[in-house]
Amino acid sequence: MSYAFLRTAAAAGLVLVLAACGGEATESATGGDAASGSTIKVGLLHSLSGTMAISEVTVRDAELLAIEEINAAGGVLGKKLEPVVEDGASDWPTFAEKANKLISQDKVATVFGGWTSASRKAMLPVFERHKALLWYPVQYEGLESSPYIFYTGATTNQQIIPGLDYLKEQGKTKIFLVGSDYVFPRTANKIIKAYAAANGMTVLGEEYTPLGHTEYSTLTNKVVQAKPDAVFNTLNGDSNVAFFKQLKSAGVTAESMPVLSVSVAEEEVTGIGIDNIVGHPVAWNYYQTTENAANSKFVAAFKAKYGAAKVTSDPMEAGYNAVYLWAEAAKKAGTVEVEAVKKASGGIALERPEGLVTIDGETQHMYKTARIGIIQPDGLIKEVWNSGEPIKPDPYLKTYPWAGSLAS
Amino acid sequence: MTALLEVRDVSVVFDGFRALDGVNFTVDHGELRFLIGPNGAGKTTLIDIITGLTKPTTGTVSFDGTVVNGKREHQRVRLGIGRTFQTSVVFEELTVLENLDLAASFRKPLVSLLTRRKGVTEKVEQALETTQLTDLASRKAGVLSHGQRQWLEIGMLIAQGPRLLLLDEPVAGMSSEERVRTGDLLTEIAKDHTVIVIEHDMDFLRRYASTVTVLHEGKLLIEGSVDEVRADPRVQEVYLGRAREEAAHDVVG
Amino acid sequence: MEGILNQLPIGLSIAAVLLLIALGLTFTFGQMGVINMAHGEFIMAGAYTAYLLQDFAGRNAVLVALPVAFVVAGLMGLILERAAIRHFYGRPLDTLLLTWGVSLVLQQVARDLFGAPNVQVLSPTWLQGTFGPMPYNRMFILLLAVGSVVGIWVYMNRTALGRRMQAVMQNRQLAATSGINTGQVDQLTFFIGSGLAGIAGVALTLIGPVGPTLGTYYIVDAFLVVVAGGLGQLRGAVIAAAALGLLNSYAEFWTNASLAKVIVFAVIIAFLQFRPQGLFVLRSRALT
Amino acid sequence: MTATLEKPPVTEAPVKEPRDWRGPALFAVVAIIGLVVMPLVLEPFRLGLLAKYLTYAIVALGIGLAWGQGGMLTLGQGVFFGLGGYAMGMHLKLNDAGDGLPDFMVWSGVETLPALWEPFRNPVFAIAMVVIVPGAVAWLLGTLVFRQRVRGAYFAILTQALAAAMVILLVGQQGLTGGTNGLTNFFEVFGQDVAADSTQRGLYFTVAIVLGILFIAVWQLQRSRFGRLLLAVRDGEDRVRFLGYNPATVKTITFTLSAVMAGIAGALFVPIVGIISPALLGVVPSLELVVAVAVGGRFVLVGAVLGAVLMGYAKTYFSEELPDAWLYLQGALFILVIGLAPKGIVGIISSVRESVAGRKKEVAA
Repeated sequence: MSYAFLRTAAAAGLVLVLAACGGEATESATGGDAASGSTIKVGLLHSLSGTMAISEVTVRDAELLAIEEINAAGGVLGKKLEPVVEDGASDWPTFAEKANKLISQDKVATVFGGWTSASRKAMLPVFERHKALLWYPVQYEGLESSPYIFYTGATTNQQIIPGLDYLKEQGKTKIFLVGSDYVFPRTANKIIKAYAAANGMTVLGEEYTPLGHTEYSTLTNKVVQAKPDAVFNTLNGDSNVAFFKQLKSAGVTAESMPVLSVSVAEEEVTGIGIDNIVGHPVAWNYYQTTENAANSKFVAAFKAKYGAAKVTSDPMEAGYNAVYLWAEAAKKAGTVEVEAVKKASGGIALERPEGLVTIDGETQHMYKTARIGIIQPDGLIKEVWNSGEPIKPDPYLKTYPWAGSLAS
Repeated sequence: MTALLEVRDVSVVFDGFRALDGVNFTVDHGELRFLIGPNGAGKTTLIDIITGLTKPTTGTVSFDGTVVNGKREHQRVRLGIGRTFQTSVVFEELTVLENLDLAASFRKPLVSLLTRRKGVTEKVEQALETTQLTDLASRKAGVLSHGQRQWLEIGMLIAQGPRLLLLDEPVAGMSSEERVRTGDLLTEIAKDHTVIVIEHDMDFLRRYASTVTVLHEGKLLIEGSVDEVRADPRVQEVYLGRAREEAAHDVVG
Repeated sequence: MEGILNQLPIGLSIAAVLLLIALGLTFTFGQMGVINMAHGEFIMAGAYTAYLLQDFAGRNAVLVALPVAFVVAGLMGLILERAAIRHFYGRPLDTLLLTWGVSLVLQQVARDLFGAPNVQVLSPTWLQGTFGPMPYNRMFILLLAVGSVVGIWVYMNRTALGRRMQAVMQNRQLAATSGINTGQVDQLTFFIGSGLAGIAGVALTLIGPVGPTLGTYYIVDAFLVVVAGGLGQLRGAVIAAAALGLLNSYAEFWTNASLAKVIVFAVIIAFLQFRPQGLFVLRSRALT
Repeated sequence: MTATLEKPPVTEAPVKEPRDWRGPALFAVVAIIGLVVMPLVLEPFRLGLLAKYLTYAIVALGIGLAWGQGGMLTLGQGVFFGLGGYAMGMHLKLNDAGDGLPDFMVWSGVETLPALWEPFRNPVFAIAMVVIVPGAVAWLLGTLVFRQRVRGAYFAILTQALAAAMVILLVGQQGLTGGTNGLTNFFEVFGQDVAADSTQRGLYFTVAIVLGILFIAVWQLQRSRFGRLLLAVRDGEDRVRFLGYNPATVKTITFTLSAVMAGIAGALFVPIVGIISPALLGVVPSLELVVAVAVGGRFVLVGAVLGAVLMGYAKTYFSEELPDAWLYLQGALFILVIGLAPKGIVGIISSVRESVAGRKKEVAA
């Protein structure tokens, strides 16, 4: 009797909860214009759950820090920024759905969001249809220039190509390509092969593994058998942990065969195990150790807000920059209206933690300095090479003759 | 005219254990045959072989002149071999009527099954009457008593309209009253069907059986009339030896 | 040529990982018909045990963690069995879904306790280096798998408890009527099966990421081993793991990692055409 | 019912049975709410979400049929959803591309349109494929697997592995399938601007009507002899063999039907949500829908539909309001439903009604 009663009661409660959810969810949020009232709403759309949460949560944190700092300094156009945070849940249709919600329900002035190329591709049509703005903070595979997206991470000529320049300088001419099976590694490797053909380098092998793959002994065997001078690594996420652990145990060292990674930043180093990756090079535009006043301030503020054990990394810094760059453009335009902000953005130059960043009005990408770093025993990354000056973004590689066939 | 069922030289080996060992077994049209033997003699295994539930290691099974070895269970049913189980399995979520209707409809083309059942067919009606389950027709089979379930199984078998019926211990666990009713049902069915019955109960056997086949340790011990079998010393030994151990449950006359 | 030869030990070491993960599953699956989707999270618990023990044992945490993780994961399994699964015997599909719910919750618990990023588990210095093509840590895992198999074999065939377990596996009702406390045997089986997951988790810290979703990477493959090997069949699991390990290794060597996974799936479907119950089957007369 | 037994009709003459009007009446009420009230009350964004949940409800209907009625727990329903979705997505992509190549092929370095894509230009062919491809895959898997009597948990694991393998296959063929990104950025659906409110409204009506039709069809199927047979197969597959039926055929047909429904849902999902990607085919989305069906009530078709819509809303609501809690909640909900209310919400409602009715009787007596 009591059991049956309990069962019924529990279940009835469940129905009520669900019904309530349904009911409330259908109630529409009524948001006025982004700039009406005393605040300006901005959307933050990253994965807070699922496989990508590991990376994206930190970017959101950096963006929130920037909003806080800007508000402390008086806000934008005399109004405080009000962040509206949504969860993309590591699921591309959800990104599209939430982008739609931020634009049409919350009526935000702009959105900062995304990490994977797939999430950006899913959001792109939403922003283009609604003529709304997205600031995308991660290095990516290029070959895109949406009029409604600002790309604050590196495109290929600011990360991949400098990485190859570095390997060539080091005399590493025989390389092996290892990547996760998705669009960024495949595109990156196409560029690498074209570069290699034009620069007297040889590509000894090209291997892809499914996302989330963790068994790398066969791949390690293939790499070792091929005897390359270096490996160009475009693996993503947890696969890097398995790859570096298994490479290390197969006896491969940074001296005998350096592995240049483009998706391993400060945050991933501990998870991989410092032991397993120390001495290997990485290619980015920013490191926690990058020396300048803006960066000292950023690192200190970030640690003060989120804890001394936290590290800062390139995508976080690019997200942090995005908020400042948008605020600057809005100030220059005198409004948060999308077309005006776009028009005002070209040529805006700010000293950021990574150095001078300038918006290229034509492509809506940034001028960025490429930096190669080596992973240190303390888990941080020390810069050993840089491009000297910010490189003009060239998402379609139009200025590289050898890349002619790539971007038809 | 060939026999309806012919089992030749059938052996079955389970992980080294010989459940059946070179059994030859023939049943003619219209016969009512009883199959007896102590536990583990291979009775149910023999029925499983005939109906296709178990594959013989060697030997052949022919039904009405054709070898059925390669055929699957449902294909043998379609040839006209039907069976019931020791522990009755009826579909508890369905009504008695639906159970019977399902049993009667297997020859219909699959497409015609997409329509709803409308009314009751003759075959089902007959099965209901024969098994005296008419009053329970719209009850779910899940609420039936043990005896009623057995009758429903037999009813389903009748509704199938098979040419050979195999009944595995139809009266096991029944009250004496129910046994009588089942026995009457059996004689009724045997009038116009070929039937093989596995049974332990010698009283029941004496009352209804004509020919009896005795299995022991996977081999065919003897075949003959009830009296012949009772008189055979080997049968007495097999059964008495067991009877001493297990008290006088399965008394041999 | 050398590459081809190297794939042999690599295949075996993949097999060892598969076997370690599948051993516990094949037990609980075989005896109780329970598909424990939370098995992967017990593996994760084992891995985090090794992570936590680093504070005390430093680099040798992996060794200390083996028995501790066995107990930790075992107890988690025991709690799950007592609290939930025992109410669902005979309803394998419901258990599957129920334990999936449990696995979701456990993943989130791990995320809240240890954070979403992967954590660092340093492997002992004496496990660094290679013997021919075979890294020491892979040999360690191989030995661990062999040790577990031998241990289970001895337990099942040489101890009274183990024989009871076999009896329950073969015929639950008969075992119950002959005076075996099947509930107790179930608890013990679940404890051991889950404990083995804990050991697997410790082993995986040597070669893979240690994070909240660790279990999800291996669980599908492990289930395939159980399906191919047959329910509750120790020898079936060993042979199936070896076969799948080698198949994986060579398929990936000659094609690529993505295609290898697809090939493995296709081979298993084809295999089930000949052996629908897996390699080895417990025969029974029960009609379902 | 016994009244119908008076005289054995030789042919199956229809017999008048008292009709229960409550079911159809409820259906009509829901239909009016769905087709009239919702489009008036909800703004376009929320209506779009509801349309999305209704596509899930179509998949759930199929799961309810295969699992609730047929006992086949399929954890790979996402595969069929995806196949239908890709068939539709390919057509939309080609339609947008005109004489050129779909955008992703350009950046994947594909220079000529793969032969596999060519026929999808034709809308009739594409729509046919939405039904045929998922159906054929399910039929093939079903034939291979059920013929060998692989069932229960084994079947569940195999469908799960199928989902995993399919995702890897799709991701690996980037030039052909768009890889992880999948297919997105559609402009037109059958001549209409896909983003326009009127188009989205039209799509909502389409999916609601399709769901209604499929619901009635499955309902009829459930009440037919085939439906009874399916229940029998669920409860005693081996026994059914001895009734002269081949359970493998029954199961394969049912599994194929459920796959076709998932395929149709996938095809409708694409223009509504604007994307189809391998992630939608994976194990997790498939399992989430199974959860939804369990929550709603797996043994009753209404339960499956109700569960899918409610869980869809719950997911959206919690991820908007309490993103961190969603996983806990989903897990807990699942444990609670399977553990305490295996018949789901529908079961709870009916047991509440029964206990109320029982109390009334007590009072009356």
